[in-house]
Amino acid sequence: MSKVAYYPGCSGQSTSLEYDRSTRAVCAAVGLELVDVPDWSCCGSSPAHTVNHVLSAALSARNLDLAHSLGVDVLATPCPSCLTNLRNAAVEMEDEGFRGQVNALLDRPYVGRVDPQSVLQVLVEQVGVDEVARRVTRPLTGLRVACYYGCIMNRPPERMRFDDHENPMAMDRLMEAAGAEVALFPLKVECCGASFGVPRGDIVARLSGKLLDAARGLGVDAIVTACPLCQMNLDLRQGQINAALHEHFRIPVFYYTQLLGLALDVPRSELGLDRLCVDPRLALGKIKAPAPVR
Amino acid sequence: MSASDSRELRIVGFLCNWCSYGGADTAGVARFSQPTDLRIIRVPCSGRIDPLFIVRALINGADGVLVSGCHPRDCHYAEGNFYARRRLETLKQFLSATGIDPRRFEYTWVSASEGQRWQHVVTEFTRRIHELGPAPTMSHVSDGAWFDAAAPAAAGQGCPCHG
Amino acid sequence: MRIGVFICHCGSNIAGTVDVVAVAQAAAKFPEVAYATDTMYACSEPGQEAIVQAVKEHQLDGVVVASCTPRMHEPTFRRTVERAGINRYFFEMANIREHVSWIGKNAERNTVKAIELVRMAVEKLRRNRPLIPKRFDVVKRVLVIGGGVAGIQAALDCADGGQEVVLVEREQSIGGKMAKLDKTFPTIDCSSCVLGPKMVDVGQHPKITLHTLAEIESVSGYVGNFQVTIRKKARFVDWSKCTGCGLCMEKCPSRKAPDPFNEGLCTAPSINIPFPQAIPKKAAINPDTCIMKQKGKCGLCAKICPVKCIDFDQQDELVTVDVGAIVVATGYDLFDWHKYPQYGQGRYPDVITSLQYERLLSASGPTGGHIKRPSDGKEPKTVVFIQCVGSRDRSVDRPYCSGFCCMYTAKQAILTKDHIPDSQSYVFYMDIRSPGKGYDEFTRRAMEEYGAQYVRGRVSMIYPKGDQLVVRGADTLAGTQVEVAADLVVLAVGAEAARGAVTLGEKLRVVPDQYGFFVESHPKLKPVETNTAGVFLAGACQGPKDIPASVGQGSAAAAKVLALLSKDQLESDPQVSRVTPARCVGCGKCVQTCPFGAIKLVEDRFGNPKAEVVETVCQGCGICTVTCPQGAIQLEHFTDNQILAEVNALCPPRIRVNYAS
Amino acid sequence: MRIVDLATADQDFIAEVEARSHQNLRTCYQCGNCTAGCPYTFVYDHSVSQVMRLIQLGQREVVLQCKSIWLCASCQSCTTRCPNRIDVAKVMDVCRHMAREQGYATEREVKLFTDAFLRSVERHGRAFELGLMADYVLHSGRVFTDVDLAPKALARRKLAFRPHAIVGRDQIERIFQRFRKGGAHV
Repeated sequence: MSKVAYYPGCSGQSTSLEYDRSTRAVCAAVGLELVDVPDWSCCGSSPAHTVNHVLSAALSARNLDLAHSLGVDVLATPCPSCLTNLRNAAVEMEDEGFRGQVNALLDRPYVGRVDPQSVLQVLVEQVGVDEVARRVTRPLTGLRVACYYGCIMNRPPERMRFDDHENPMAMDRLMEAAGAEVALFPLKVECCGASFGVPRGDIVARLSGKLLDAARGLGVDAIVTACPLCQMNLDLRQGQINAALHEHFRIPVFYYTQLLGLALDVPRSELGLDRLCVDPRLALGKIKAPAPVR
Repeated sequence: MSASDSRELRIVGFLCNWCSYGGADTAGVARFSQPTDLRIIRVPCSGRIDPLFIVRALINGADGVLVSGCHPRDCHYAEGNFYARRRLETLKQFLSATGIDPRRFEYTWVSASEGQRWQHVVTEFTRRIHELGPAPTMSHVSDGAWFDAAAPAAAGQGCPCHG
Repeated sequence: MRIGVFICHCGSNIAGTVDVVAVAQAAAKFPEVAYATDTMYACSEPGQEAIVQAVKEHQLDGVVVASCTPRMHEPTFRRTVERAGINRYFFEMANIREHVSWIGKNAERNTVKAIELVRMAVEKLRRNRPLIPKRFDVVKRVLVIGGGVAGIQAALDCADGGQEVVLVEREQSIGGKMAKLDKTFPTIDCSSCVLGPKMVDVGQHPKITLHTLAEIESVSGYVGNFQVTIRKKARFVDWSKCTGCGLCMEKCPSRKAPDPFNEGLCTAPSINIPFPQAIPKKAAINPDTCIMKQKGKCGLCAKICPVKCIDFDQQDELVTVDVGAIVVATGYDLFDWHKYPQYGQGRYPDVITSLQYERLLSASGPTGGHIKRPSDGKEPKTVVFIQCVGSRDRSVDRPYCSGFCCMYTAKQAILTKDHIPDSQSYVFYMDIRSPGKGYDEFTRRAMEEYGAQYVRGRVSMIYPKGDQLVVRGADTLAGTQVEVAADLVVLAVGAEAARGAVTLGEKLRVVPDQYGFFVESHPKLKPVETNTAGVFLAGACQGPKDIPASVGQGSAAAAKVLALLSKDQLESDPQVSRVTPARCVGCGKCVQTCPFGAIKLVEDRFGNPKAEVVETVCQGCGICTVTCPQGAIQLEHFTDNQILAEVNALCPPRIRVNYAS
Repeated sequence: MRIVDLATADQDFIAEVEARSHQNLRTCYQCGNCTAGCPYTFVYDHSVSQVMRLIQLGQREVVLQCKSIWLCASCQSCTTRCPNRIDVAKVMDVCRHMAREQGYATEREVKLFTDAFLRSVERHGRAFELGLMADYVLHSGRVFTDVDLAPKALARRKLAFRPHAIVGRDQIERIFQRFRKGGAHV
């Protein structure tokens, strides 16, 4: 059984609690052990790196150190935004001068030598799509989805070093393994509006609206995401988007771990499907042999 | 310390006519400025360079010796640089045994079109030699002992072309 | 010896940062220097004349010129001293321009360095020997590698000049890229109408031997005497019988493989003649797709062939020819645009290359000259052209400009309007490069007369929407992002070195640059020569070129070949290895190491084995000199003593402590 | 339209942006690929490629006062597709850092949200959404921000009512304190 450190990220405690829960459940179901980083703190997210790179790295450094103390090589996080901060910090602190500046902000000098990866990467590379497929007991036959990766899961490629940066396929392959029909979504890595939801809702309406429009054009039953911010923009704000654009989108937006959980027959209570804002029942009804409600 | 604002040191370069000498020309034509310490001796092929030339230069007080030829597989004479590589690699290993800092000798491959690369090679090697400083006077070692120690390399011992 | 030293100002090129007068004064004090002076332009007519005069006046028997690189003017000055009555190898050059004045700004240091380089040259010259070249016969035949338009031109010019030509082409027919084009810029001439007759001439010329489906296996020898082995690949058809009737093509049941001549836009039968104007017009079987070759049954073509020329057992054939000169005209290949994932990497069938578009435009192409898009055969009304795909882009390691894409894109935009009058073309470009005669007027016509909308900016991504493709780019002149929904997207893919160029270069000892294009001998003055005597370049193998430039180079290379082959004999370079028999112990190590087989063991009159150099075969690399444990074989003009003299000039020997011990 | 005097290019500004971003800005040849891919061009006052050009021209004030640098979401489209391998997103980041340090806040709401977020992290060690929203509303005066979402979010228990305070939150506080004291510039 593979073992990795696990960093849920702040949103996993609130807005995307269901992502955190379903991630844990899916990893357990496929034999991937997640060890929580003890007393982890916020990575600083976008606000920190837009203010200062040293501050941002310092906020990440504490977590990398804590993960390092667990004696693992990989630190997995479900959130691409956390991933970007942690990865940037880990890479940039290889530079001695930069590390010195970061250390000046920390209580103890940074020692962390862990490789931050997304849970998605760990699932695909350490567990493997075939292994996931092997464990699928309730395939999602009949469900047609579009996979949306968000802008920073794979970019820039030299930094993220995972999957194709223009047409990533990791989630597509997992969804196929889960038995879903996957439509090729051409805007897989287009930005949804990121963290401008609060200060500039108009931006999110336009950018996320474009994504919803493209998904609707493909005739999919649902969008599948791997990012708490993207999911929130597309799901929680779908009503706002409809109002702003005079549209009538009604596309449920799942976390890939929720659908994977269904296919792996994880108890529904762990998947938090009831926490989605756009009602997913119509989409789930498309599944030919629906999972029994527990 | 920058190489350009300190005292010039003595660096001898052995360059093959077809690639590296041409590369140095290309760098000149493009006006890629370089430290002035290096003096270039033109030979037809890096395979013409006898390790004894290098040892002689170092004994005579050169602070550094740089050899440059065509990239492997690009030799104008088909395989001269392969012979050169084997000989020079052997020489490198023997140099430290003679008391010469092997960092004072380097070999590299630069093609006739690689002016920028040549500039880089010269600049870096000159910087290295300036970091090492002037070569120490080797009066405590006898001249003959040097040649004795370097002889295996010069004779190409461990080198297939010498059987 | 009485040595004369001439320090060249080269205008201000050298004199600007080297005190040439001081260098001359210093040189005058060197051993055996009888005369030293500075001169404005040593290579000019008066400059050379001054050297000749000085030789006579001061009874000089050796000359040093300190000026530019010997790779440039060593032959010039050797002729000068010869005119003055000195053996041309009593001449040395000190490179105080490329290696001194052009790379260092400190005049004082430059001057010292120049003095030392002159000192080195003097010390070497003191140990020079007179050398007399040998003469050898020239094989009056030329090999042309590559049957594109450059190779065709070179072959025809050489043949018309009276020389025998062997033309080797990798593909089944000659014609190269040009044969695939519909029209040519800036005249909109029909490409095959211009090229076709030349191809026929090649096929019919009594002096030209054509080998297609053939590649160079090996090359040995030297200028005037190359031995070349050509691998003629098995074509499974006896071409001495095949009439090119094409019956076999019609009946072949295997026709699923993409047609390479049509750039994969359609399929081709396994036995095929690539296009109607093919030269030679003979059928060949693709063994990878032929059912008979793969599964051992079928043989329909053999049954139907009226002249019974199918031979499933045919093997590759090796042909050896002796030639005196070689013209390399291997052309270019297209950049693999799949390196741009943002353009779909092949996921969208209506994103095609410019060469595929040529085939769609061509009347002999898969659509009979009607523009139909690959996905559904519909006629596109909105066509977007994207330039610089694989050109001027460091991120894909193609920082160079491919040169001709701007022009062919303008041509394709014009032809699009001709074919589909109610169409609209958009051209995304970074800069328009149209410096040829009539070229800029041509691109202006595309915009002004044909209404092509030129947009200055790169395209960031292409994505499908409905049955169209959304092209998202920038218009940097308007300062913003632009989008256009296109029916068809044409990528102006750049040129890169032909596949296999590097391997061929190794065989020919022609060096490729870092992108695989062959390096010419001098970028200005020797554009078709290479550093290997007798091997010449023509066309895009040296760098991206359009048709007129390729044709021009084909003729230029032919002129060089004709000049070379006009001589019955050539002089061999006397800078070769020489054995001192008294020191040679006959160990044979030099024989083993010589890459050219130029050394053989002979017996002296006492029956002892001794090495002997075949002077016309020796290339003068000097590997043997280093190998010889006895110092018995020395490379003339680069002897151990000469090189050590240079070393000693730079690093004067120190007091020798205990040397005797 | 603003006339640019080329001779008064602020060379220090160019040098500072290059040093802090570790990018060679002279390699930008204005192909526009960054602008072509940028999802935010529609809200920018200067497109990304124009920002790059204005930096090349040493136009410190124009760049640091522009809205675009605040509206870049670091989505990496520009960086990923730049033919000259320039990390454009990092350049945008650096410009925003410099604008902040020099007291500019052309997109006030964006800055206030950022500040509120970081205050939340400084206080609790982790982001506390409800608290930071209250903070943002208080500072921005935009009292109706996202009130329409509250019923949905609350019904689905998406917002915690209490911060998840961590044991080591004083360590985080000290990071911020040292940062402010040192005013680290990178």
